[in-house]
Amino acid sequence: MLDSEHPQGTQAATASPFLETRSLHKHYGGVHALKGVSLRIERGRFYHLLGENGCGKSTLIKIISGAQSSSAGQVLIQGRDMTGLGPIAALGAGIETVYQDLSLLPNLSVAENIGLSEQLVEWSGKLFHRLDLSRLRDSACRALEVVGLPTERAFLSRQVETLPLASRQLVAIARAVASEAGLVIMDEPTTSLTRREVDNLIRVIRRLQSEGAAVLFVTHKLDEARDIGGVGLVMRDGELVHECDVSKATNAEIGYWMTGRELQQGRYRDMQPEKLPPLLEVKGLSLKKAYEEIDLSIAQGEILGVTGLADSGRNELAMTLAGLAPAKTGSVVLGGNALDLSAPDRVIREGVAYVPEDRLAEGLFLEKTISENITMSILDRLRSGFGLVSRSRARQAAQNTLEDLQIVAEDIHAPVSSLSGGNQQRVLIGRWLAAEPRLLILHGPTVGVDVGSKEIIFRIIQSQADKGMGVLIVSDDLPELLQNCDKILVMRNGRIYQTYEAEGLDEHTLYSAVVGD
Amino acid sequence: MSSRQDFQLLFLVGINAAIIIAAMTLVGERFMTLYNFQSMGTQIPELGLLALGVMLAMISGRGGIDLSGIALANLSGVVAFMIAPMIIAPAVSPVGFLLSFSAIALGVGVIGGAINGMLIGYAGMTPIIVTLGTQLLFTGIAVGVTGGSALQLGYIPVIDDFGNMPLWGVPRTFGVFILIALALAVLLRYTRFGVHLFLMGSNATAARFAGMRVKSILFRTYLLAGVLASIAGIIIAARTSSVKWDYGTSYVLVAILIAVMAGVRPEGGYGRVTCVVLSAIALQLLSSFFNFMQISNFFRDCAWGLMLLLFLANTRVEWSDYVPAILRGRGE
Amino acid sequence: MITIESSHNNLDGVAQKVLRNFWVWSAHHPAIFPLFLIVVTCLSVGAINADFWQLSNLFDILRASVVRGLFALGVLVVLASGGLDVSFTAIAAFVMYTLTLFVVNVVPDLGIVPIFGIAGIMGAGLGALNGLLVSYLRAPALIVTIGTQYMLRGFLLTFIGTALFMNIPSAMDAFGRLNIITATAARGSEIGLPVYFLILILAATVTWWMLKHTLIGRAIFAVGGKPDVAERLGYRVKSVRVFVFAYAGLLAGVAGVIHVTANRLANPFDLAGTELAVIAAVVLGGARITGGMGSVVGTMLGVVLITLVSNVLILVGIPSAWQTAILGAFILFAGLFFSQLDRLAMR
Amino acid sequence: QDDKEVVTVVKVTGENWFTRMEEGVTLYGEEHDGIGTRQVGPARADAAQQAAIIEDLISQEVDALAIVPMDPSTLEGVLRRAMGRGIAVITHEADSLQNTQLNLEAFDNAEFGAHFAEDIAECMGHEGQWTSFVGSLGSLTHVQWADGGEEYMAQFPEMELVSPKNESFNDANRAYELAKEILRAYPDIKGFQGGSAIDVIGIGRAVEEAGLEDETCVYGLGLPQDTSAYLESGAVDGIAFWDPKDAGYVMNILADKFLNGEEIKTGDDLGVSGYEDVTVTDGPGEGKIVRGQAWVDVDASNWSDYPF
Ligand SMILES: Nc1ncnc2c1ncn2[C@@H]1O[C@H](COP(=O)(O)OP(=O)(O)OP(=O)(O)O)[C@@H](O)[C@H]1O
Ligand SMILES: Nc1ncnc2c1ncn2[C@@H]1O[C@H](COP(=O)(O)OP(=O)(O)OP(=O)(O)O)[C@@H](O)[C@H]1O
Ligand SMILES: [Mg+2]
Ligand SMILES: [Mg+2]
Repeated sequence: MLDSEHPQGTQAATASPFLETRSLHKHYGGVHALKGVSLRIERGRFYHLLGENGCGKSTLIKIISGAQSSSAGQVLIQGRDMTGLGPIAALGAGIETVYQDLSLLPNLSVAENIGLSEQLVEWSGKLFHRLDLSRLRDSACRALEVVGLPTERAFLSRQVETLPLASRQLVAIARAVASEAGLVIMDEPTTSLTRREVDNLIRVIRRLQSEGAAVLFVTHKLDEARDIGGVGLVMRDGELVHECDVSKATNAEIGYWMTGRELQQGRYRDMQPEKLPPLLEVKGLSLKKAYEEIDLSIAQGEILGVTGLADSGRNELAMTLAGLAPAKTGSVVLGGNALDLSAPDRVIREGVAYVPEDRLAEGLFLEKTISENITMSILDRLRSGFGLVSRSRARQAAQNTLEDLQIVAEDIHAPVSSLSGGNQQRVLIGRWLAAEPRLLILHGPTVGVDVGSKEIIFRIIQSQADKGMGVLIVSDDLPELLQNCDKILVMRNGRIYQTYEAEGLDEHTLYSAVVGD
Repeated sequence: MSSRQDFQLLFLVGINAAIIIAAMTLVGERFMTLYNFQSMGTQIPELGLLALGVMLAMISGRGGIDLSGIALANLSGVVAFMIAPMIIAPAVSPVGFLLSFSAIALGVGVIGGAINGMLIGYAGMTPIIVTLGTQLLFTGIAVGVTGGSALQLGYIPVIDDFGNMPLWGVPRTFGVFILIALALAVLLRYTRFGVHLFLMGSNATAARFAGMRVKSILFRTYLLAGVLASIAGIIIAARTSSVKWDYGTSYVLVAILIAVMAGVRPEGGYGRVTCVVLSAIALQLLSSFFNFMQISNFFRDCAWGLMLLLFLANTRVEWSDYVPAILRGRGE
Repeated sequence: MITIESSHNNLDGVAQKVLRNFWVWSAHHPAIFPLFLIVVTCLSVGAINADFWQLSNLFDILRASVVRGLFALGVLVVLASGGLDVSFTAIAAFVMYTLTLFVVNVVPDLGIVPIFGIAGIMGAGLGALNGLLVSYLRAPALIVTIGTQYMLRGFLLTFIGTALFMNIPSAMDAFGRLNIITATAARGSEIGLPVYFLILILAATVTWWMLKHTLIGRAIFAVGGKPDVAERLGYRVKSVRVFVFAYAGLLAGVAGVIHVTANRLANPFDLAGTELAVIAAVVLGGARITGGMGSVVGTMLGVVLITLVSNVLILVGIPSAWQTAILGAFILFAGLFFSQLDRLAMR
Repeated sequence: QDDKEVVTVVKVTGENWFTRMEEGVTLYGEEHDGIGTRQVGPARADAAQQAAIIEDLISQEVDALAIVPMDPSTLEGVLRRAMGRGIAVITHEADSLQNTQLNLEAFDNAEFGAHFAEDIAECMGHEGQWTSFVGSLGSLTHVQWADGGEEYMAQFPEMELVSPKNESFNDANRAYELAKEILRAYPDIKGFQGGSAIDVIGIGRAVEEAGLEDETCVYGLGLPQDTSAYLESGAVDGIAFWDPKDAGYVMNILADKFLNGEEIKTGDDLGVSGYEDVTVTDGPGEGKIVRGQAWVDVDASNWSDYPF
């Protein structure tokens, strides 16, 4: 952990950095997302914030840009204490942010999304000040030009919600670069961009930098970071653990700092099972604008991994198999019978369970109790007299899951929001294991989960597979796939690009297949 | 969060007790007569049923609300009144008439609730706009078919007894209300539909991902609210021996007030039948208390509005944070 | 083995494409909806009863639209910011009655301009109270404003007065009788378009200008679109909320005074229960009840449509008893239309 | 022994009409020992609220109720229970009500309607189009007046009734808009019969704006002060009303007499003008209907004699 008294790393402590944070802490209910982060950011430099999913990167950024308040600690901008002053103050102090969720206003036009904040800050307090349309257009044009988007009127006045995702991302970036900011923060800005767009973006960033702005870049793409160069700030579990020159560090080193262990650990998957009866057969599955002609099969007791970039179609494929995004064409057979993918409840009834990626929004009922979250999938089995759900059986079932999955909780009637991320994830997995599915689809099963929990989750997955359950893991965490799967599919641009046997595969080969160098 | 709910229950019991004590000291024994309690008991069901409907809508989330309850109640009464005599004349068999009247009213409730449910569940419209529209539509149809006048049932002893007379000391309609509330409580607590409804109200996306048939649950929720409204319509008809399109125009607010006072969260996911029943009782006690105290009825409107805001504020404050740790059941 | 063919993705036919383009186009021009209904209503009523096509009739519809139109503009602004207001009639009644009593008893010679000024200030104050409550109680605006509606009306009737009041101040009386132009009706009688109609025009223009061309206007839509994002981007969400409710209150106060001058009496029981028709007008005009969308032109067309419907039934011989049902059907129809529009436009 | 408690329940508190009635109610209590009188009513015109108030009054064991029902039919059950508990029930403007002991009518409703019709017919020269207004179709008396007027007009073949029984919902603005529509739909119309006390105000305004003061004949129920401006301008030609103060007073007389076991017979003099020679007939139920001849005609010449 870094703290202000003992600055480490490559940069010397100048008198007053552009931005400084002092032991920031943040709690979300039961989650301790930041555990005392102290860092300094100088003008004209480039920073990469690196770290595993859920280690607190986005949280740190939100606090710096005033979108969230910290639980403890300070934020200083050019020596002034700006802690908890809110987004307007941060904007005024020259901090521009591209959030991970883009933070665009869907019902406003492109031009307004880019240029409005600037005028709002300038005329803050003067409600009826005229909106300077020509200036709005000018600054929007300038910004759009920089990121390489069209600048004609029709595009400027388009509603943002009608744009494709990649353009939206560029609009969000354009907004940040439009102003003469002292610090531009970008939270994973390249996830849905093509290589050309990324190159273009890097050019933009270099220009910003040469004009004296600091840039803080959050990314999982280490190669990209190395291309750009600059200071690497590595976070682990809510702490800043290392600072380095990013172009000199190897993937393995960074991986070690990020996880605190050697990347390639032993596989959890002990033996390749002998030929087992097939469970799932997918043929020629296509969904417009997502993926095409997907063929895959999973045998009973087999663990299949699917990976690829965020826009590779892997997410949509997972959703389709869960009944959440019906495919246009293709056939899916489960255990010899056609599987009706038109609605989630049908898929579930056939014995397919889906653990979604976004635990908080899509998976859990946060305010509800652990017991309710777990037993909701098996209410039919908990019925007793008069067909009513038996509370005692529900309690028993929840208690069993709690023990089986080693969930640490006060009791089964505590709200799920009071649990830590890893325990929350285990509640979610426990819900679907309780339903005893034939096929378990795990989408990012360990996103934002700490190392200890990860291990437990992996063991659970293995033991279920050993009992004959088919498992499909969709993830961008390559070590996780390498450690757990029998086979790994790499998707690229909506198609299956490669199929690997996981045994003996090394991460670099897999990584190049994913990013397509 | 269950401690929060227990607190709400305790709070409502406390309010009821406080009003009764205030009435005992300020009004005296005239308030504490069996007759007065029976009289209050006959007045609770119609509002209580509508409040239960509002509660269901609110639990289901997505800004759920049912503004069409009393309109549907009146429409049920009106339609049943116009059709029932064609099936069995009240003079031939009063009981048969009451039964066919109720059956038709329930049918109208089912249809009305289904319209709300289809538009909200399957067409994906916002509950406010739907129930606003159906409120006008139901009222409008009731005005249209009656030409605006009241329809009189006349004095039919069976119906009047049902509406107004106690059985073993308890007003029959109140008994019906309690039975329905019990059934609803069981439905919400011990069936798949109920459990899923609460979960869906707290996170609709997660509900869809978990394979709940969100549209169908929404549909059934508003259908149920419609049925509750039509039962209220039957009770109103029995109690007043007549049906009219504009009966109880003030009930829209009062039903919402009862629900909010019962701790039902307008954002969805929370609500308890017991609390709604207690809250309806408290409001009736207070209302009668005001009448006994000869407090202006305009002031009562003012007080209702103020109370609505106060109880909204109350749900925003986590009171248990201010209760010393020792007094809390469980330590942290 | 089955092949999954989902039907709604097959928009291949040319006709379907045209239809789709039409939907997308109308999603951007929601005012087309009330305009269409107005044209249909006018044509059918005109065909049944030719008396409909009179200048005096147009004047009547415009005149009857003024108070509702002012209310509707307020509701539009609140809806655009993602809220909902049902307390404006109570604010209007409160302002018109207290102010009339005040002027008559204290300053009987007060001119009409200061009267409107005071009405606006009173209304804005009461509206701002709504805004503060909505912000701080973090509760649905509908429920909060139901509460304030009852509170205000109850307060008015308990503590201020209940009596119908005929002797309104002379300035108000005179103002209500001023006409811009008059037309001669069939029987030689004069039908005028009152001056207070200009206030609606003015308010609509100001609201249009504000929503389109000022920072606060765009901020209102931003907050209505996604409040949490707007907050993060530096919009003062709370101030915007308070502002929109205050603005709606201001318009309600002015509308209240116009109601008195037009009726030449102040009745504290008036206006109650007309909220739904106003909200209906705004929704018919294409504003989304979920916020972030709506236009002044659409709203004004919606108001004209509602006024038309409630005023022409006698001309075509439909009993006025059916008016409420027609209004309800219109709301449902509009809500359905716009929600399907949203679905299609969003793909 | 406590005072006897007689409570008058009106349709809605605060309207000028019932404010005037309250004067009579209070006066009776002040003038008579051994009896306490007061008036209550719901805050809005809602039959449910009126019923709830009566329920609570029954629980309070008052001695007598004097009720002006919002909607008579909705009160049948409540009133039966009131009588069952020994409470005297007196009503007003509800001659269809079964569960009442005495119902007071200021006059015969059909006659009252015919009286307006007579004025209108006279003023129109017994020919032309005319129309009638009601507060709402649920207001029994308003409907009876409209019917009474129609019946009277039947004797003049040249009189044509158009768009009968327009509902103003007791809202002057609504009445005004309805009147405008009618003027447009029937440009030759000459006669208007108002129902609710507020109707003539709305009709008067429409007539005045159309500049038709001299060509139309507007008669109806109204209160002198409220209507004075239109009476002066000639937009409203005449109004009639019964004094709500007297009605309130007489209801309490009836309640007092009933409690004392005194019987009311045709020809009795109740000591209030208009009720000096009442007619008593059987009502639809057990109770009796007491009628006076208590209407007062008012026009431009004499409105200022009345202070309300
Ligand atoms: N609003 C919230 N409520 C509760 N917990 C939250 C919330 N936001 C984040 N967390 C938790 O805080 C931790 C840090 O989250 P954060 O979003 O900062 O991670 P991250 O490093 O940005 O991850 P990623 O690489 O996936 O974006 C995670 O455990 C997450 O689950
Ligand atoms: N489409 C279906 N086909 C066959 N069985 C079904 C279907 N839907 C539900 N079931 C079963 O019927 C029983 C009763 O279903 P019910 O209607 O109560 O479910 P539900 O409440 O709609 O479920 P959810 O809340 O998940 O939508 C359950 O055992 C359920 O598994
Ligand atoms: Mg993040
Ligand atoms: Mg005249």
